[in-house]
Order: sequence, then structure tokens, then C-alpha cells
Amino acid sequence: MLVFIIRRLMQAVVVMVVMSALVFGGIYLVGNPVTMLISDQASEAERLAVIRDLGLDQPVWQQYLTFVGKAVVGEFGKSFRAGEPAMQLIFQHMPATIELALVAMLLAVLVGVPLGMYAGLRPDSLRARGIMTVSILGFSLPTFWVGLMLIMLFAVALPEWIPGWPRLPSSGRGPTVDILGLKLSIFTAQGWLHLLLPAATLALAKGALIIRLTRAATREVLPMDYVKFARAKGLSERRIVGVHVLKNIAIPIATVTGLELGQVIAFAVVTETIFSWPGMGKLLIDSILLLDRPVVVAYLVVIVFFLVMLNLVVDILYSVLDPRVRLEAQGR
Amino acid sequence: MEGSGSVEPRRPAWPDPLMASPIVDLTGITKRFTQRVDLAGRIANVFGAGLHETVVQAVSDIDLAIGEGEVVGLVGESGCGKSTLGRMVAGILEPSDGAIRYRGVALEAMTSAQKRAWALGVQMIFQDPFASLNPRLRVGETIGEAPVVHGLVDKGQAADYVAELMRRVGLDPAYARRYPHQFSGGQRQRIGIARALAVKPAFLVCDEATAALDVSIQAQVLNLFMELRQSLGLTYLFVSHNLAVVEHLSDRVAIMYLGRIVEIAPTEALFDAPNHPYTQALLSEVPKLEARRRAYRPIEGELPSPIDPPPGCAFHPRCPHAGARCRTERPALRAIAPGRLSACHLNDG
Amino acid sequence: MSDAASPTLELADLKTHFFTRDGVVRSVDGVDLQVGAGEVLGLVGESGSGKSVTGFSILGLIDPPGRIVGGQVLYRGEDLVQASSARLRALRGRNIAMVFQDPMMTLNPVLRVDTQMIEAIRAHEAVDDATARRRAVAALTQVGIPSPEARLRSYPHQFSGGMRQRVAIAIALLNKPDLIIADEPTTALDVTIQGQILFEMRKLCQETGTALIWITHDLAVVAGLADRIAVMYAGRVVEHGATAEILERPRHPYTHGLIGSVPTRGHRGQALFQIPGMAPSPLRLPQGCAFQPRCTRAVAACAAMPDLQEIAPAHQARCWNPVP
Amino acid sequence: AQELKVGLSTEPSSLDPQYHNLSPNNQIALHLFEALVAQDPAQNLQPALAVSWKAIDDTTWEFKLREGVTFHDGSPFTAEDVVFTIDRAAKVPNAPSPFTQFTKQIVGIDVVDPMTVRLRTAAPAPLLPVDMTGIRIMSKKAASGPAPEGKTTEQLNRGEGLVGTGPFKFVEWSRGNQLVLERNDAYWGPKPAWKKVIFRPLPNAATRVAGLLSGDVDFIENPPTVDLPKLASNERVTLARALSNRVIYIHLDQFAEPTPGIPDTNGKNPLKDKNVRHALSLALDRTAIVQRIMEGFAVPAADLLPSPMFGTRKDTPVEKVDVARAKKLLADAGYPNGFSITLGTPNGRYINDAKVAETIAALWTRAGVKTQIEASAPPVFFKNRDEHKYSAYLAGWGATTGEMSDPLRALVATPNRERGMGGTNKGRYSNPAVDAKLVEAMRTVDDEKRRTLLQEASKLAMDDYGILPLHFEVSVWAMKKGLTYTGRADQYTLAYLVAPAQ
Amino acid sequence: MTDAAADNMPPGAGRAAPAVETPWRRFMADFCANRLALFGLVLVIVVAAAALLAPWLAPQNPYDIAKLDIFDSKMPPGSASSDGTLTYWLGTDGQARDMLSAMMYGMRVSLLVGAVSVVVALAIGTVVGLTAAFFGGRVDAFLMRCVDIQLSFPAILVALILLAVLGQGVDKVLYALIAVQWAYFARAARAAALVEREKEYVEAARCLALPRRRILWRHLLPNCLPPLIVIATVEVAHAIALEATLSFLGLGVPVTEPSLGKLIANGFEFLMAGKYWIALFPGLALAMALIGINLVGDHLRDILNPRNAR
Ligand SMILES: Nc1ncnc2c1ncn2[C@@H]1O[C@H](COP(=O)(O)OP(=O)(O)OP(=O)(O)O)[C@@H](O)[C@H]1O
Ligand SMILES: Nc1ncnc2c1ncn2[C@@H]1O[C@H](COP(=O)(O)OP(=O)(O)OP(=O)(O)O)[C@@H](O)[C@H]1O
Ligand SMILES: [Mg+2]
Ligand SMILES: [Mg+2]
Repeated sequence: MLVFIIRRLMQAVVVMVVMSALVFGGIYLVGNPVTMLISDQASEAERLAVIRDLGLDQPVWQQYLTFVGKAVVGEFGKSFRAGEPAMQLIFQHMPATIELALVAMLLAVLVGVPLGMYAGLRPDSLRARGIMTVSILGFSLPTFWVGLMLIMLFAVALPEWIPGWPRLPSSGRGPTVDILGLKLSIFTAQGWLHLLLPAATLALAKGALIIRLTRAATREVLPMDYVKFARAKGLSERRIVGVHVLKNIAIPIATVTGLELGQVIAFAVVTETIFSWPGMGKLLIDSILLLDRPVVVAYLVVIVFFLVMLNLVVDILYSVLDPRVRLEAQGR
Repeated sequence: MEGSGSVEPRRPAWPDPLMASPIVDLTGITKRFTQRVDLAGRIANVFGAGLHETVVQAVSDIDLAIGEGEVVGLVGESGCGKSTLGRMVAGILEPSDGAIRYRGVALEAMTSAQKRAWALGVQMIFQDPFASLNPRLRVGETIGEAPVVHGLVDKGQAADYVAELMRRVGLDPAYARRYPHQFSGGQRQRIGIARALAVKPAFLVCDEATAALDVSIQAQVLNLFMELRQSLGLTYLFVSHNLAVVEHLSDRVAIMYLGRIVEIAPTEALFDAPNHPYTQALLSEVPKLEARRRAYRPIEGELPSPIDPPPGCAFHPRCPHAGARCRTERPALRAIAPGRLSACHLNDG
Repeated sequence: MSDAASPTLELADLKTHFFTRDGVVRSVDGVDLQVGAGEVLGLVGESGSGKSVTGFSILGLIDPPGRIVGGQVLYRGEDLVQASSARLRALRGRNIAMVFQDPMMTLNPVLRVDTQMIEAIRAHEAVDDATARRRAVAALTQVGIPSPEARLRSYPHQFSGGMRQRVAIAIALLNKPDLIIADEPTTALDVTIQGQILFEMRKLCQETGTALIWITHDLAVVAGLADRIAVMYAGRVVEHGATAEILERPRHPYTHGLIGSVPTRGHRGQALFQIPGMAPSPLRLPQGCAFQPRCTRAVAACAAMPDLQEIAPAHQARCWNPVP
Repeated sequence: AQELKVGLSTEPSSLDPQYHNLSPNNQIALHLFEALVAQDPAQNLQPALAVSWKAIDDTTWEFKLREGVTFHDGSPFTAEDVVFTIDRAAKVPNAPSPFTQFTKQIVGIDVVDPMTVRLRTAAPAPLLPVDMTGIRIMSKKAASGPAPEGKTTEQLNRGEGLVGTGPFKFVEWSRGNQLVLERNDAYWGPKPAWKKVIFRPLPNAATRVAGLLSGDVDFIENPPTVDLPKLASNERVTLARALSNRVIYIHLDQFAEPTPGIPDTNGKNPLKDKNVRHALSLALDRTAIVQRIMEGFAVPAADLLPSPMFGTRKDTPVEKVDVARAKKLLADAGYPNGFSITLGTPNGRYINDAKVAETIAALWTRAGVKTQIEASAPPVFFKNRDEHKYSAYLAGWGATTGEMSDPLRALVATPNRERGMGGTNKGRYSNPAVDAKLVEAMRTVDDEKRRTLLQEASKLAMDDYGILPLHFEVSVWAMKKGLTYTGRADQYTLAYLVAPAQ
Repeated sequence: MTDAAADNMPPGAGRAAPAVETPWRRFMADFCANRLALFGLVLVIVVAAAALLAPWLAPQNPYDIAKLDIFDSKMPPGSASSDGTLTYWLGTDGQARDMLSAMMYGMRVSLLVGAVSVVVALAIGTVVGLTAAFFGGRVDAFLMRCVDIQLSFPAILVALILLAVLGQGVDKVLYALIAVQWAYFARAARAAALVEREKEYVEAARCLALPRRRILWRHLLPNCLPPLIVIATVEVAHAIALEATLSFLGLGVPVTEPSLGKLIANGFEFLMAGKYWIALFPGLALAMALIGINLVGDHLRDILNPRNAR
């Protein structure tokens, strides 16, 4: 277990170093953030002063070393654009993203697992085929297009065509409530309404994935001897499906769900852009477009850390769910 | 704890007439599989994780000479190291310790031509008739590939050569263009044999070569082995846990237990009067057609793990005759009669 | 126990077919068998001859695309083919238990042994947890597992192969069934472990009067175990009789060949008897006697399917031209 | 009328009124703070915190402050606050676009009495009152702090010390989500109609429109031009528009030889030839661009600033498209078969920028100049532009001061870093006559004289085709029926100017 | 009980049926057995044909800006062009491109990007994966750490950052997609090779002293390919979707040569304006392509899965 954590952390450090170096060099190559930040009217002296203030006059490797030196003690610099510590900006935007991702994933699991199990238990039934066809659609359609169509449908077209049809909000987060210092919108009805479309957009693809995964896992488990043996013991079908099958498919489902959560958070970039969801992903896109390097780098560091932790949790979960797995012995 | 390996003679005390020129000669062959501790593990050890290398001693200190034309059976329970030994003989695995001589030349001393002669001269027949054939090659290609690559036959003549080999193992040459999945288990095993024969080997290592076959098919393949031995003068190392099959085929039988040979003797002698308690137990265990309604006490317990073998005689935890000495001192493999060796303290009286 | 005259289980012309994409697989195509209390029946045949399907058909455990298409499975006179699924479930594990071939696969890897044992008891009886646990411990003791209380809390992967098979057998014994169907339970095990298990199984059946159907492809295994042997070929029983009868005086050419092809003592180095060809594909069974294409004694009559006929007292064979 | 929800296309990057000189920040600051001088929708100067101002001599401006104004916290507004604010502008660290550009000419501040300040400059500064529109007065009491600049940007972002005299008070800001303001009931001027204003950043144009249509917000800025026809005909929506001070133009490299992006003229830079520049201008169908791409929400341009503004001329006809003549001019210039050129454009900086560029490419190609476009993300575009990687590029210029010297200085004056001239003249157009008139104008405090000088300077540059103006953007606001807004040339969205219709 | 259907089998004959049943034929027979997969294949073929033949089939070359008449922009489906020469069956976009033509050309870009990136990534990944698996030890450890690092990062982020650095352009998108994908293939190839390497036929090949390279490429590779092909099909769909997403976010292909994603992004602006066709049709085309590919991939997974192999 310890080895495992150490291995993960080592990996995280490497990823962070590689990514931050790449981003540093990359953004340096792309352009000068000052051109975007400074007003066109500014004089050359002002320009130079800004460049010096931001430390952009130094060679890029020196900037990088300065950054690493500070990052080690937890300082990731201030956003060029907002003048606030980059980390603070990210933490401000994080609850929105996490909230969206969790709701979407929850939705995906709650819908995906039962449907997937149904399709796995009765693979030849008409309904199962229907489920599978829909799931193909679900993960074929690109998220952004689904988002557009949902907006089109629920925020514009349906309310127009059908009088009295409630118009779903298509943008933003709605009112938030402070819970333990986090601003969350899942505690208000308006907040839920705002969550609905973006979460559905994200959940569609992931739900489709989970349906397929659950079905495949179910189909794999069903012909196992232990299922037959359970039948031979005279167990009820409910217990066989609910305990013997479910416990076994829970392993891949939990693993994948955990790992996909990371993907959802990353993919929130797109959804957040479409729905103007004030999360980290939008912050990233804006920062990339404005070359706000401290924010981009800090975002990556946070994301890497988050993903590594997620992986770790998934691995631990895996070992909890599957008694056969001992983390130490795993060569991964 | 340490076995008396150092005082043990390296060669069998009794010279076998067949041994005049052994085709393969193993001395002190050992194979360890080691799982190392990686960087993360080492860091973890700093924090007191206490990880260390795990070593599986699959094969320990084996001396075995196999004469030209001889059939040696190798028997033992699952995991005792039979396959590992067989694969070292065939040159697929490298021993961790010990020396292999092929036709009198030690491995290290071989020229590259001799190395190739060894590589081609010793061939393997595998257990799984499904996994041992490349599913994406036509049967003709499977058989004909190696001789063409090694220049034993011209590309042009390969087809004839393959046809000849297929006939030899009892397959219709017309099937050369088929793929393995179109054959039954027995037929596939024949293809595997033909593939091995294609490089004109002198020695076949058969690793459970009939274990996956039905009895009626097993008989066909066993007959083929015997027929090939007659016609080609082949030498066999016949690895199996099926005693009846080994008995049927072998001239000599070696019994392995936990990586070591515990007894080796001419077949008849061994089956008539097994010496080692493990051999005795094993033989009594085998169900036989003739034996109706047996009443016996089966051997107790199970094979210990090779990661953590018991001290002394590895068999002592299961042995009905185990004494105090067996728990501490490892018995040496010693001659107990002409041509017979056994590793048991009981023989010391 | 029931009176010896009515067998615990009787199969009458049982037919189980698989309706696959490539065609109908007649895995079991008219099997007649019976087994009485305390009796051990050895069901022998080569791979694919339909032994397992026969076993599963008894418990109604055939998965689609398979189906029992005809015949009867009479358990104490009750036809299980017609039985409701609730009735079947009540019988499974309580009256008829089953042990499978691969001990690695029969126990659910993510459930503890106690869970798997207790659920087997509670599926049939409303007993409290403590009672069920006590019975589980007793069953484990019965099959020779040391320190059963502690082992109950283990997961299957913490057992060795032999131990796992014992656990599976203990589960089969939990509800004291009248009949156990053992489908090659020792094939995957080492000879020494196989010896232990054979020994214990026979002891248990003798002690409890449980009927046992032992499925195997190894004649030698049943030689020391079974009272009677039934030999299957291509979905049919081709010969049936007392163990000694079958082994010493096989009358069906197939059985005869089978026994001849097993290496035995005293014939070292001699060519084994060889049945030519191989088992036919169950999709394309030959007309008439399925063994006819490989049979050395085939005659014109073999073009029609022979019946299972009484050839000697308590000895039946399905052959037009039996070995004398 | 209690609450107004406004959809912004760009969120302010900070609430510190002196951190980042950027429209989205300035327009929010204008809700909370006021400057000495304000601009009306047409960018004419108006009294604000100063009731009057006059030049005492060439280098001193005197501002009379408004009496009886209080900050949100109730403290009175005095000259000290003006001094504090002007001082602070230079002290804000890391300001990406500092406010010193408005204050740099000031060399000293004299507080004559609590209601009078004098600003001294080193050189004549005719535009100082205009500059003062950019400096929004903070409360010395509230915004003082241990840091050199007093309350830091971060603190201000949190609302600490965010105390002004403006029509609204700060309530809360959750970045990316919403900014909430409430009415300042003690405001000295006309009270806004809204008790509470919520600004929501909705950067995606389509979402912004959807937000308006779905009632998420009541008022949005910059609806995408494509939606305008539909919005205009939607009876639940009202539009407000205003001709902006932003000109979209094409700059042509008139310096480098060979110039990048023109590969087939044997190293010659055809753009140095006025005939070629004229031909390129003639090929531009400005009307078509305005109609088809801008949906009519733009005005074809013949100058760098739209007409009534300070320093513009009245009689500036827009060049009529004339492909035949363009071809002839090209042939006269020695390019009968035209040449190839790459037109650089940012993608997403100005309204429909890349689309306009695409259309221009088509238009030029028809006139014989085979045009490719290179559209890049804005930072990349600006980097390339600044490195003179384009022989022609499309860009825009908003004259924040609302008068002609601004674009002339930035876009057509000969580049000269020290003098702050031609900073954005990346085509490196240079015309000494223009420069002379411009320098002259910038020294002239007399408005009438300055106006004439600027008109002459711009005429010179336009007649020389030193830069090709395309069109002026028309800023548009869309709101639900029942609201009115007077569109502003400075493109600011100011909630206190939104009124419920009578 | 008589078996009329069952015919006799000659003794010793191979189990299976007529003439030589190659793996390919077996595969095709399996494939054609599923109607949904066939439907997917037809979709893919239609889409691919439309894309490949675009220069010959498309009514207009939408990339030739000189041909675009600005006055034809945003025409609804079925309108005639202002010079009367052609009908815009699916309307035109904001740049007066005929949607049908633009979609065909866009599909070209999308498919090209998808296919090329996957093929290159497949090649790189396979080489890396096989090498790692075959040689093991330090080589394996090093290569797999690289893969781990790459995979510990969500694809879209890697692509976003790379594109932000590289700039726009079809080639840049290709690099980004390859960089994102190779690691999947490397890991899958390694996993497959590790399984295959333990199979006895590889041991047999080594026993026959066949050269390592031959074992690697002739024995291991073909047997590792099936899972890789499945991944590759699905990855083509992923790559296309990812490219579309990137273009949608403004970081993909240049505006002048729009891919489907870019077309949809362009259409996004027009959605609220009621000009549905600019976003809808390319979206449908994209969906068609992706669904087709996924259907095929899905079924491939079923029939190439060794578990299901008969
Ligand atoms: N590559 C390997 N790495 C680690 N351990 C190994 C490896 N190969 C074999 N072993 C171990 O070496 C021991 C001997 O294995 P081997 O395959 O030789 O046994 P065997 O006698 O052939 O058994 P079986 O009858 O089951 O084939 C076993 O405990 C096995 O786990
Ligand atoms: N689910 C299934 N679908 C199609 N055919 C099946 C299925 N299950 C079994 N069969 C066929 O039924 C026949 C009999 O199978 P069965 O498992 O009973 O053989 P067996 O005698 O138990 O063989 P083994 O010794 O290999 O276990 C085989 O030919 C097999 O192919
Ligand atoms: Mg082995
Ligand atoms: Mg079976």
C-alpha cells in the first residue's frame, strides 16, 4: 500500500514537472501574454514595466526555475490577468466543476448500471437491443454537439413550440449556497435546474459507457461456474443477480467510474464552455486563450494531483472490492 | 539447515552403461525466479515497509544425464518444476546455476554452430494443442518455417518437405493450407510434432504432451511417439504427471518434488519397488483400471510453496516416516542400487 | 431412506439440444440412467460426449440456447422436466447437489466462504445465523478442513485448489442431499489430492446413503469408486453395467477400444490399442450408430440406431454387433 | 423594477478600478466609482465628481469638485480622495495594463481647498480632462492599507475597500458566476431604476442569447450579429445600438522588402506602391461586408473615427467597390496578373473578425490578388503582428478618448517608441506630413485649432491609403421588452442607464 | 430418432467445412452475421465515399474562396445560388459555402485526421508496446512509465495544451492526436503481447531458434493485432470527435478549411438565429460517421474477443 502511494506520488511529480516545463516553454513560444493584457494605448515604457513586473523579461528557463522554486513551497504565482494567486482562482472555480462532474457521474451510474445489467441479463431481448443502440448513440455523439442540441431543444425550441413547457436555464450556475465555505448550487431548486442540462450532457456519454461496461461485465460473469454453482445451491435469482453478479461487476464498474470521474472533470472544459458553467475548465480555456500562464500551470498541477489521488483511491477501492488483489503485489 | 550438497558427489556414483555418451548432461542445474523490489519499494522500505525480494526456487541443483535414444520420464505434482527443467533442457530458459552439456560440449564452450545444433537438436512438444500453434499461420507455414529459415530445405522444396512430414505424423498433406482452428486437438498435437521434426532434432522434450487429449486420442499420439523413436532414433524427456503414461513410454523415470529429483530409477524397478516415500505414496495414489474398491490412506497435506520450502527433506511434513533428521538435514540423492538413486534418509538405515 | 426398488433418480430418454447459430447441437440425445440410494454411478465418456450436459439437465441448469427437448428426469418419481422453476430451486442444493470441475471457478471470488455456505443453508431453511454457521463448520470438518472456524472467514483465493474443492463439496453436503452430481471434481487436481478426495467422497456416500453420480473421462478413476458405470458417446449411453462387468468384459466396441487404449502395467513399450478417427462433431452426427465410422466391427445394420439392450444380466449395450 | 440581470460577454478580471485598463473592468468600475469627468454616450465630456475644469496655464488644469457627495460608507468625498487615487494608480503592482497611462503626464497635484485640485503637467496636456475620465476616484479612508497601494487588488476583489461614490454598491462577486450590486440610495445623481443588479458572465454568444430568450437574464451585451435579424423581429426583445468608436481596418506592410506573405513578386513589396494600396481598397466591398457578415450592424468606414467625433471630417465618402478599376491600377503598378498575399487576422478578438477576413480574401482574389488568410487565436495573432510576420492584417482600434488624435497616433504615425507614436502601426506606414500635423495638434490646447489639424492629418493618411479602414462596429445590446438603453460609443454596458420603458 | 440432417463425416477429416476457411473468411462470415454492424459498415462506407470523392461529387469547392459569393451566405436549404448555377440543397453557411460541399470536404478533413492519426499512433504504439513486452526489464519499465505518464492525463487536456502551443492547422491537430493516442496503443499492444508471449507457440518459435525479429513481427504481431484493431476503430471515432471538439473550442483546424467540428462551431452561432442547418447537418453527418464506426468497432470487439472465439 505504501509502495503504491509512493509510486503514485513519484509519478505525479514527474508528470507535474514534465507538464509544467512543457507548458512553460509552450506558452513562451506561443506569444507574449502582455500583448493581450496591456491596453493598446499604453506606452512602451509602461509595456516594459509590465513585462518586468511579471518577470517576463527573463529567459524562459530562468522563469521556470523561479517558478519551480516557488512552487515547491506552494506558491504558483499570480494570474497575469486577475492579479490573484492562481491557486486561489482555481480553488474558487473548483467546486462548480466538481459539483457538475459528481452529479453527472452519479446520474450516469444510477441510470447506466441498471440498464447495463438488464441488457447483460437479457442480451437478446428487444429492450436490451434498444438500450445498446441508444448507448452507441450516447457515446458516439460528441459532447459539444449534444450540449448544443439540448440547449436548442430545452431552452429554445420546446418552450417555443409547446406553450407552458418550462424553459430550462442554459447557462451559468444559478444561485449558490455557502456550505463549509464552498459555494454549491445543489442545495437550491434553481441550482438544480441550472445543473440539469450540463450534467445531462456529460452524463449521456458516461452513462453510455457505463451501460456498455456493465453489460459486458454482466455477460462475462454470468457464464462463470460460480454463478452456475450458486444456482445449483438453489439460491433465488434475486440473490444471484443482486449479490453474486453485482458484487463481481461492481469491481470494474467502480474502477472505471472512478477513473472516468477524472475524464469528466477534464471534459468539463467543453461542457462548461457551452453552458458558461463557471468551473475550472472554463478558467483553463480562458487562461489558455489569454496566455495566463500561472493559471494554466497551476491548473495542470492541481489536475495532476487530483487525478493521481483519484487513481490511488480507485486502486484502494479496487483492493477493497476484490479480495484477491493485494496492492503491494501489483506490478502496475 | 544447509544441505549436504557440498559433500555430495557431483556425478552419480554408479556409471550407467547408457551414459557412455549422454546426449544431454545436466549438472547442478538450478532455476530461481526473482521478483525485485523497485525504486518505489525501496523508498517504502525507508519508511519501514519491509519489502524484500521474493525468490521462487523452481528447480534446485539437478544432476541428470540422458543417453542417446533413451526415454526419460519426469514425474511430479503440479508446480514441482518439471516444465522449468524441460524448458532449460530445450534452451528456452537459461539456468540460474549449473551446467548443461549437449553432446559433451558445455554451453559456455559452444561455438555458434554448436549452439544452433543444440537449439535445433532439442525440440519441445507442448501441452496445449490450442496455444502451441500460431493461429494465424497456415499449418504448412507453421511446419515449414523453421527449416526454410535455417536453410535445411530450399524454399522451393518446402512444400514437399512439409507434405512428407505431415504424412510421417499421420496427417493428410492436403491439409497444409488449412489453419489450426480447423483441426482437432489430436491433429494439432501431430502438427506440433511435425513442426518439431522439421528441424531434424535428436531430442524431444515432451511437456505433458498428451495431458489435454482424450484417452482414445492419447493412445494415437503415444503410439506415434513410440513409432518415431523406432524410426528416427529419437531421445525423449517425457514430462508428465500421468504415471501410467510415463511408465508406458519411459526407460527411466525421475520423480521430482519441490524442484528436486527425489528418486530416479529404471522404470520397471521404480514401479515394482518404489524407494522414496513420496514415490511410494504417489504410486499408490494413482487410480488404476485394475484396482477396484481400494482402501488406503491417502497421502496427507499438499505441496508446499517453492517460495518458502520446508527445511530438511522437503517431503517431511507429509511423510509418514519422517524423523528428526528429516526435519533438519536435506537428504542427498544417492545410489541405492545399480542404476537407482534416491534421496531419503531412511536408506541410511 | 427410500426403498431400494424405486431409484432416487431416473433419466428416461433425456434429450437436451443446443440451438446454435451453426445448427442444432444434440448434446444429449436419449439418455436412460438410474441411480439408487447409497449407490455410486460412474458416467464416463470422452470430451464432448454430453456428460456435463446430462448432469446440468438433471438440475434444469441448461442455459439458452440449450433446452431439454424430450424425456424425463424422475427424482423420486417426480418429473423435474415439468417442474416449476420454484420447485426446481427448492430441490437444487437441498435434495440434489452438484460439484463442479474447476475448484478455482466454482466459488465466488469476492464473497467469503461463510457467506457462500450460509446462503446455501438459508436458501432452503429459515434458520438463524448461528445455527447455519455451526452447520457450515460441521460440513467443513466433515471434508477434512483443519481449523474450520477460522477458515470460514477466508476468501476462496486463500485456499489451495484441493481445499477449495473440499469447500465446494462441503457446500454440496450442507443440506444432506439425496443425490450428488459430481462433474469431474478431481480432474484439475494433482493425483495425491485426487486420491484424498476420492477417498473422502466414497466414505461420505457410504456413511450417509447419498446417491452419487460421478462424471469423469478417466475410467481408472471410477474403477475404484463406482458401483456401476455408464459409458457415453455422442450424447448417448452406449454401455451400462456393473463396474467389474464393464471393465473386464466390455461389450460395446467403443468401450472395448477405450479400455484398450489406456496404458496399463505390463505392456510397457507396446503399441496401444488405437480407436481410429475421432469423435464426430455433435453438429454432424453420423446416421445410425454414431460410432459406426470409427468402429472395426461395423456391419450393415449399424446404419440404423441400435437400442440399449440387455446383453448380459445387469449389463446393457447399444450395439448391433457387440464384442463377444 | 427590483432586479436586473445582465449577461456580460466578458467578466471583469478584477474589481480593482486601477488594476487592468480593460473595457470589461472599466464598465463595472463605473457602477461603483466615478471619475472627475464623465463621458456621455457620444463620448462628450461631462461633469461628474468635478463640476468644472479649466486650464489655468499651459501646464496646469484646475478641477472644481462636487459638493455634498458621499462614499458608500457615508464618508464625504474631498480632494484628498483625488490625490490618493491619482497616487495609487502608479503603485498597483503587476498591473497588466496600468492606469498610469492616464496619470503619467501629471507631475504634481495641488490641493487648493477640499473642493479644488490642480493637476500640473510637464508639457501642455490638452487631453488631461479626457484622461481623467479613466481615473475613478476611490475613498482614501476605505482603500488605505498597509501595502504601498493601500488595499491590494486581491482585497478589492473580495470587496474590501471597494468603496466609491457610484450609483451602485458592491454586494458579492463569485468569479465566473455572478457579480451582485445593489443600489446606492445616497447617490447624488439620478437614482438607478434597479435595487439590485446581477451581472453574469456568458462569454459564449449563443448561450448569451439563449439566456436572454429563456429569461435567465434581462439584458445582454454584444449579441452575435447573426442573431440580430431574428432578435430584431422578436417582439419580446428590444435592441439598442450605438455606433462605436472602434474601427476595423487593414494594415499593409509598407516597410519590409521583401515582405512576408507575398512570395511571387521577386522580393518586391508591391504594397509600397500607393496604386496597389488603392486597388486593394477599391476591391473591398465594404457594403457587402457590412450587410452580409455584420448583418447591417456596422457602418462602412472611410476614416479612423466615425463622423461627428472630435477631429473627424464631415465629407468622407466611403470608397465604392470597383473591381475593374482596381485591376487597372494593379496593371498600372506593374502587376497585370496580380500577386499572392496572406492576410492575417485574429480569430475571436473583434466581431466576426475571421469571417470578415475570409470575405476580404474572396474579394481581393476576385480583383486578382490571390489572398490566403491566416487566422490565429488572438495572442498568436498579436505576437505575429508585433513581429511583423504579416504583409497585411486585419485588426481593430477603439478610440477610448473618442477623438481623432488617438487612432492617428497609434495607427498611422511613424513608429517611434520614445515619443509613444505609432505603437500599433505594424504596417510601418510613415508619412512625415502626417506626423508633423499630428505633433502639432497634440501640443495645441485650443480645441478648434486642434480639430482642424487632426482633420488635415487624417485626410493626408487616408488619401495616401496608408491604412484601409473597413467599417465601424455598431455596438448592440439586447434586452427583454420593457427596458430601454441608450447605446454608447464606448461600448460600455452600464446598468444604471438601463431603464424600464414608460 | 433419426437424424436426417446429419451427414456422415469422413474419418479423420478436419472439423470444419468447405474448402479452405481462412481466418479472413471466417471473420467476414462472423461480421456479416450482425445486421447492426453491417448497417454501421454501410454508414462508414457511405460517409467515407462522400469524403473521398468530394472533389468529384461536391457541387462546389468550398475551400476556393474566390468561388464564394458573399451574397449567398446563410441561405436556407434548397435555395438557388444568386448566379442561378446551383442549388444549395442543404443551404449555405455564413461564408456562403454550400453546406453539402462543405460537409463533404469537412468529412474529408475529419476522416483524414481520424484515420491518419490513428494509423500513425497505432504504428508507434505497437512498436513501443511490443518492444516493451518482448524485451521486458528496464526497456519495459522505461517505456511503460512514459505511457503511464501520458495516460495519467486526460486526452482532451493534452490535446488542448499541445494545440495551444503548436497553433492551428490540420497538421498540428494530427500531431496532437497522435501524441494523445499512441499511449493507448502502446499499453494495449504490450498487454496483448504479454499474453501472447506466454503462449506456447512463441515458445515453440524460440525453440526452433527462429530469429527474434521474426518471432516479434511474424508470430507475436499478427496475434496482438485483433485487440489493437478494435481499439483502432474506436479510436478513429474518438479522434474524429476530439478533433471536432478542439475545432469547436477554436483550437483545431483553420477557419478556411473547416472540418465538421469547425462547421458545427460556426453553426453554433447561428443556432439561436434560427439558421439551424449550419450546425444541424454537419452534426448529423458527424454523428453518422461516429455511429457507423462505433457500430463496426463494437461488433469487431465481439468477434475478435478471444473469449468469444470458438
Ligand atoms: N516465469 C516464472 N516466474 C516466476 N515463477 C515461475 C515462473 N515459471 C515458473 N515459476 C514457478 O516455478 C515453479 C515450477 O513451475 P513449473 O511450471 O516448472 O512446474 P510444473 O512442474 O511444470 O507444474 P505443472 O504440472 O503445473 O505444469 C512453480 O511454483 C511456478 O510458480
Ligand atoms: N452452451 C452451449 N452451446 C452450444 N453447445 C454446447 C453448449 N454447452 C455444451 N455444448 C455442446 O454439448 C456437447 C456436450 O458437452 P458436455 O459439456 O456435456 O461434454 P462433456 O462430456 O462434459 O465433455 P468434457 O469432458 O470436455 O467436460 C459438446 O459438444 C458441446 O459442444
Ligand atoms: Mg508444467
Ligand atoms: Mg464436462
